[in-house]
Amino acid sequence: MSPAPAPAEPRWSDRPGLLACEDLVAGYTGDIDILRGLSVKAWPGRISCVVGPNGTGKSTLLKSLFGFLRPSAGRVLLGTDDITGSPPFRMLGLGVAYLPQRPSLFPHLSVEANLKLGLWHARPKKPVLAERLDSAYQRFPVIREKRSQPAGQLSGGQQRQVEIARSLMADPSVYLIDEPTAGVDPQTSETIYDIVQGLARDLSKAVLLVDQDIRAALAITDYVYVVKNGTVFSEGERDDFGTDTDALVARWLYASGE
Amino acid sequence: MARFSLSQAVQAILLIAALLAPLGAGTYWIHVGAIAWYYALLAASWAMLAGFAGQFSFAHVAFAALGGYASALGTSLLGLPLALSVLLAIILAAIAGALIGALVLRLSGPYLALFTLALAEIFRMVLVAEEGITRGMLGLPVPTLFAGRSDLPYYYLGLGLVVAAMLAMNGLLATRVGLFLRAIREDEGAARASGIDTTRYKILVFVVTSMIAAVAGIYYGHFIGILTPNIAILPEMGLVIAMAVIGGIESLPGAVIGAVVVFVLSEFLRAYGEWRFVLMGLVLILVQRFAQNGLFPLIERWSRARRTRQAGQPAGKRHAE
Amino acid sequence: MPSESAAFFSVNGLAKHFGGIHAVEDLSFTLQRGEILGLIGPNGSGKTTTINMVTGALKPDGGSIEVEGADMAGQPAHLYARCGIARTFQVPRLFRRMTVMENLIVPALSDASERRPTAEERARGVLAFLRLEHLADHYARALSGGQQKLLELGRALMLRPRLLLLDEPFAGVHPRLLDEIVGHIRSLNRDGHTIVLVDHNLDAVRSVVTRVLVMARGRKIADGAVSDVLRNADVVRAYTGTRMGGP
Amino acid sequence: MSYFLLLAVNGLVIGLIYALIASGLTLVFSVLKVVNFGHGSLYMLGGYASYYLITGLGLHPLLGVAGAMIGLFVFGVAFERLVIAPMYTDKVERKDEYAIIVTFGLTILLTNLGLVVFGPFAKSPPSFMAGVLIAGPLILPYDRLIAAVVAVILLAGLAFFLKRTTLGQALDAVSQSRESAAVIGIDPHRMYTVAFGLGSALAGGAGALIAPVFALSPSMGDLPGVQAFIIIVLGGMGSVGGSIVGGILLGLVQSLGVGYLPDPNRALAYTQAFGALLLVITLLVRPTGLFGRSHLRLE
Amino acid sequence: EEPIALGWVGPLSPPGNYSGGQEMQWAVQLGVDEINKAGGVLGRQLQVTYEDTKGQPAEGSAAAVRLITKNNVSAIFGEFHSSVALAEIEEAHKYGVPWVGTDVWADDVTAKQYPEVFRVSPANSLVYVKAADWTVEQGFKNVAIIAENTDFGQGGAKIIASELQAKNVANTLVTIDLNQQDFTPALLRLMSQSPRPDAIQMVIAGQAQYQLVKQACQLGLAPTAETKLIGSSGLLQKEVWEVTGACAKNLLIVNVAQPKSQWNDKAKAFVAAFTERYKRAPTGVALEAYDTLGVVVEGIRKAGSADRAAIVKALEAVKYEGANATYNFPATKTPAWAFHQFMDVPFTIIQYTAENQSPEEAAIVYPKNWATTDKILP
Ligand SMILES: Nc1ncnc2c1ncn2[C@@H]1O[C@H](COP(=O)(O)OP(=O)(O)OP(=O)(O)O)[C@@H](O)[C@H]1O
Ligand SMILES: Nc1ncnc2c1ncn2[C@@H]1O[C@H](COP(=O)(O)OP(=O)(O)OP(=O)(O)O)[C@@H](O)[C@H]1O
Ligand SMILES: [Mg+2]
Ligand SMILES: [Mg+2]
Repeated sequence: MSPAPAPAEPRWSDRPGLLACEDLVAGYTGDIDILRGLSVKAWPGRISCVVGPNGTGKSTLLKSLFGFLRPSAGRVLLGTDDITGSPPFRMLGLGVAYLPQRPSLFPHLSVEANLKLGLWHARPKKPVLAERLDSAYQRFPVIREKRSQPAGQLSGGQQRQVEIARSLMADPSVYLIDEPTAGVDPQTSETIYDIVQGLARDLSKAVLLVDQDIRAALAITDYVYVVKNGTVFSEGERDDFGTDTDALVARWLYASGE
Repeated sequence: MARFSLSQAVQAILLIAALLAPLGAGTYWIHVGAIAWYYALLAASWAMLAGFAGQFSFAHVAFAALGGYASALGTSLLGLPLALSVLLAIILAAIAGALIGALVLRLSGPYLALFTLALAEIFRMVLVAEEGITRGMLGLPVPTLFAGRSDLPYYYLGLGLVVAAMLAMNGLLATRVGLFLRAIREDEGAARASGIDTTRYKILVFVVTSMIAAVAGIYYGHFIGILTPNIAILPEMGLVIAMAVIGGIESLPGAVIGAVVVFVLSEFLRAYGEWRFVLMGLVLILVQRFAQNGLFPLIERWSRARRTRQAGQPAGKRHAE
Repeated sequence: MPSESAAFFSVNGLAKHFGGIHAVEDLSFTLQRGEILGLIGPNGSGKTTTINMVTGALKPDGGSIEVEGADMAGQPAHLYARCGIARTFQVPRLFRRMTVMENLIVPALSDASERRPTAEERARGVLAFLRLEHLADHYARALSGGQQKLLELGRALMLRPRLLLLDEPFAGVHPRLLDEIVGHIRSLNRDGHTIVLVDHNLDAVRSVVTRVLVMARGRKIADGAVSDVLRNADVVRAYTGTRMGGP
Repeated sequence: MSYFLLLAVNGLVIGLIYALIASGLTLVFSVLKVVNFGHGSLYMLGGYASYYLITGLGLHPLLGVAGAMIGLFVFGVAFERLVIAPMYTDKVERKDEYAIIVTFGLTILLTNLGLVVFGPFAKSPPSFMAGVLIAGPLILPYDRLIAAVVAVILLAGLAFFLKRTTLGQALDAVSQSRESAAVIGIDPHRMYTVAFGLGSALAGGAGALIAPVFALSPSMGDLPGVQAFIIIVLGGMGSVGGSIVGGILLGLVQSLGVGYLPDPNRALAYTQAFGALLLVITLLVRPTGLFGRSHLRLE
Repeated sequence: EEPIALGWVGPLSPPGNYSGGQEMQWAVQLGVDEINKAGGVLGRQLQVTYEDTKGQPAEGSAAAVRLITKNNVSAIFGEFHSSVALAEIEEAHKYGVPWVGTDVWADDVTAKQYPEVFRVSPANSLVYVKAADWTVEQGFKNVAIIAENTDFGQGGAKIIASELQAKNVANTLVTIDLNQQDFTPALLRLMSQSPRPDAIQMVIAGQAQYQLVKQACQLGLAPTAETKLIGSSGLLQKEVWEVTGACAKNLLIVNVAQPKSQWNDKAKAFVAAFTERYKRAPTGVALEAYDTLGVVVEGIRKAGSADRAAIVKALEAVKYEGANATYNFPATKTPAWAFHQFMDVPFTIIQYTAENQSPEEAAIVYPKNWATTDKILP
């Protein structure tokens, strides 16, 4: 696992990603492919962002990377080894965490129990658990006061916060994040984007971010994929597009809008 | 239309087959067929209740018992003319159905299922215990409808009832009611938010299906000539469910086919003596094990072809959603 | 622009408690016919609970809900829908094993006078606008996250609502489409529909509404013209934070 | 007074056995979401298993119970792996309904296989401990006492297992959301297997415990099967504590009902109805049973 | 020469009483093999088709129709549950097929007076009147009747109750569910009565009876000095000792078979053969079943053909000495149930006087002429 980003030579797109997929083809029914030969990479210490209109296959991409969908063609690589089609419940053990777009809490368990389950696979010792819990509460004060309530009784945004906190409990090397701030209030979104940025910058995690809040996402992204109809429509370094965010947002919007 | 249903053509062919079957079949198979219609009525109406409206009721065979006993007692105890007591029995079932429908309004899933099971058991025990009226396990004799030894009249009566019930239910489901029932099954809250008076339709579906179950029970009683509380035991309910599900819980004709196939199968297995029910159980298990989408992979595949044309086919695994 | 007509919808001292939690406390506001209100506040401030109450999904523990003078508090949800109060759910609650088209015509047909062909006609219109025509025959559960939110919105529109309550319609929607929805909401409003918009995307909210009501911990902390309210120090502290604060 | 005491104690003891059967059923239901029609026949199987272990291998009766539980666990695991698990593939729609057929088939299969293999005549293994405990007004056969005590131990163990162990937590997680469990690294299918195995073991244990108290017959599971359904809903789905309370309640209601209802004939004829009635009333007041989790959706 | 087709019906699986059914079927199989080995009937072999009727009337009528129309049987015999029998005789009557009942006690079976229907087993009115009279003779003052909630139980119990009423002996009637296994509360209730019942009469065919015996004895209720326990023939199966242990000692049992002392050679031979083949002693039910077959065969012999109508005629005139009794079927029409009903069914009341005793060794307390003792224990 290579540490923080090195000089821009050679181009990142040519460097091996920590998590990468090549020409991925996947779908939900036998005969319709949602992903039509998609290739993306996530590098340690960097944030790769996938944007595109609704229903192009962004979440499907993450599902197939995480093993919920078995690709009909193409490979998924973690480091050098091929993990194509390995079942989802193995992934966290392999060091890949996933924040789904749909709610994924256990509604009847208390918030705290939900958070603890984030470390279930590691069978943690009590102190470790306590320490992680504490940092989670540090980050999201709201859920501290709710920690003994069933997660299903939280508001939508509060639940999203719990989910994010839960996926931060473990210490994987790759994060797959789908719409982290949908339904989250502005202040908390800021926090969340800061956290995601921190994951890459300070902890040199590889992050693959799917987001519709393009403006906010671009602010922290290093590399961008524009997906359209299940293929990469265009990709490139965030910086290659200069500093004028509006201009490039416009460009991508144009690119990915129909 | 994402859920599958047999095409009109297929249904027509099956109906003709059913009409002509007695010509080929011997007396005995006609008798079997006549009983099969009883299960067909139950399975189909239960499929509507559980498959469409999502009301997974275990009280369905109890309604058959209610109908059968009510009409039999009407004639024997109150001395009413047959037609009248049949009518009263059906009305009684409708009222009871409405009542249960109202009672289970707040219940869902397993709670609804077991609530209805409990009611059914209570009713069965009343039939057993109040033998002063029902003659308990001695069985309540029911006058036969047709003179002569042939079962043909019953066969065609049963078939007629099945067809009528199918027309009635499919007719109802074809209207907006069918749509509302499925909406309620999917998400009651959202259905209400869409302006549907869920209470009304939940009660309605209980009433309709209960009436059909009652009709089945009445028919059965008159055919067999005697009713015992055992027609409402849990295994009977399980059998009906198995029939409906094998046939495709969301297809009424499918349920009818399921009923006929399962019942006729169990008759075939008679030949195996003590092993009969062992094999029966084995078959049920193996069917699910190997023909995983029910007895009619053909229908399934055919419907999948339609569905995938619409790409509505869900990703099987829930977590792929 | 709020019309001059008398209060069309008014809520008084509305309250909802879950055990010890005061989800909503003494909330009052009125809506003129044709008004469009932004309802904002931090996570857990009581927005969804409020919507649940004013659409009959939740029984209020106190307070009144008056529609054209008639108190509807405690009425079943379908009556609200019948009298033209439609809502969307924050997390889509679609009829998952029904097709997209069926999802849309259900609310339409709940009006006995509506015929199926006309309903489907309208539905196609809505689908076209939401860019979902090609999915008309899909199971709703086969839609992407964003598409589900769109369908949720479409279903509410099919009720021909007089009052439309949108719970975070923009979350997870592509910016391009978002702009169009904003445009559509404006045009609905122009046609006299009264609208309550809940969302955390302040730029979007700002671009639609003239008036915002801010909630925090179940209480109303501000209510007024967008520009003033968003400058309000409490609001900045409680909600908007620094980055998105200010006009 | 002593009359009441006798009735109550008897009800309590029987109730605990009920609770044991029910806890297995509720486990299977809450994790697999399958209404297990076969549970009663697994209970029957457990009874015979211990019978043959004791009479055949000459094991101590209590060891027979343990053996039966192990045997049934293995059976449950094998059955789940071979028959139920394959249905949880992407190809199959409406798995839960289909699984019902499988369990229904299972119960027909086992009951009638039992008839063929074990024969139709009653069997009864030797007592855990012959004789009757007579303490003051109390009359309690030792077999029942022992059965109840063991049941309590097993139930306590189960409760601990579900609440305190990682495997238990995983089961609870899967019972609430199959997909979310996978996200945090829990293999749902393994949990199905574990749950079904445990459920079978508990049913078998109950059958083995009851064997010396009553007698074995191929259809002995029919009634307890229904009772168990009533109990798990009475107590509230997926709550072991619930099934314990539910079981005891049922036992008490039946015992006292029979003991005190005015018309002795009806009192006995309606024994089974009391539980059902109790359930109906409970659900009308509390739609999710006594300790059931009220329905929460993610929102 | 093709074999003669006969049909046997009876419960072999739940919810029927399969243990009784099984014993009946075994007895018939034994008889059939004997007859066939001896060259069959009218020089033709017997071929019996066995139908499991599960104690479900629908199964019964289906089975009957199947036997009649597919297997083309000359006669149907057997059955254990009156409710099922009532469904079967409808079909038998429709098709004019002789039907001979083995162990169906409800009066209605013969009361319908169908010419095709004959009954080897006693009718409830026949036996339980005697049983009741005996209890009266014994001077019991306060009898509790526990009946299973089936045709057999409720039928029998009613008759006893009314008979006791007539002789104004106090009695309580309670009905039990056969699937149930714990009767402690009910027994406690009887115990709490004052005065305690001095006799408990069980009218139960199923195995529930074992539980009653065991639990009554564990509670110290019965059989004891102050309370006698009287059961039905199910208790003759050897399992009674395995299930109830010592509790069955001093148990009184109403038996519809002759005492060993009265056995003819047929009976001795049958008991020997049955025990030898099935590793268990036959009970009254088995003897009845064996004789039912005998009766049918005798009918065929007399008729000189396998023709259904002919057999019916022949049976009306038949006088056949079986293992258990010498059978004939009078056409007397009053009381209604007496029609085609074998009247002098052997009927004894025995008492186990030692543990693990077999019914043959048990003491006979009724009737006088067969009694081996005049006082009942303890
Ligand atoms: N469970 C499913 N079964 C069948 N088809 C599905 C399923 N989920 C998604 N699809 C289809 O796959 C396509 C891509 O879905 P996906 O969720 O990947 O879109 P997305 O890019 O995440 O969109 P959004 O930004 O709205 O989340 C959609 O058109 C949808 O119709
Ligand atoms: N069923 C419930 N049981 C207990 N507490 C609840 C329940 N539903 C909501 N709450 C609480 O009520 C408060 C308000 O919730 P609500 O969903 O209205 O917030 P919201 O404003 O919609 O937040 P968000 O912006 O995250 O959607 C929250 O603190 C939540 O925890
Ligand atoms: Mg998505
Ligand atoms: Mg909300």
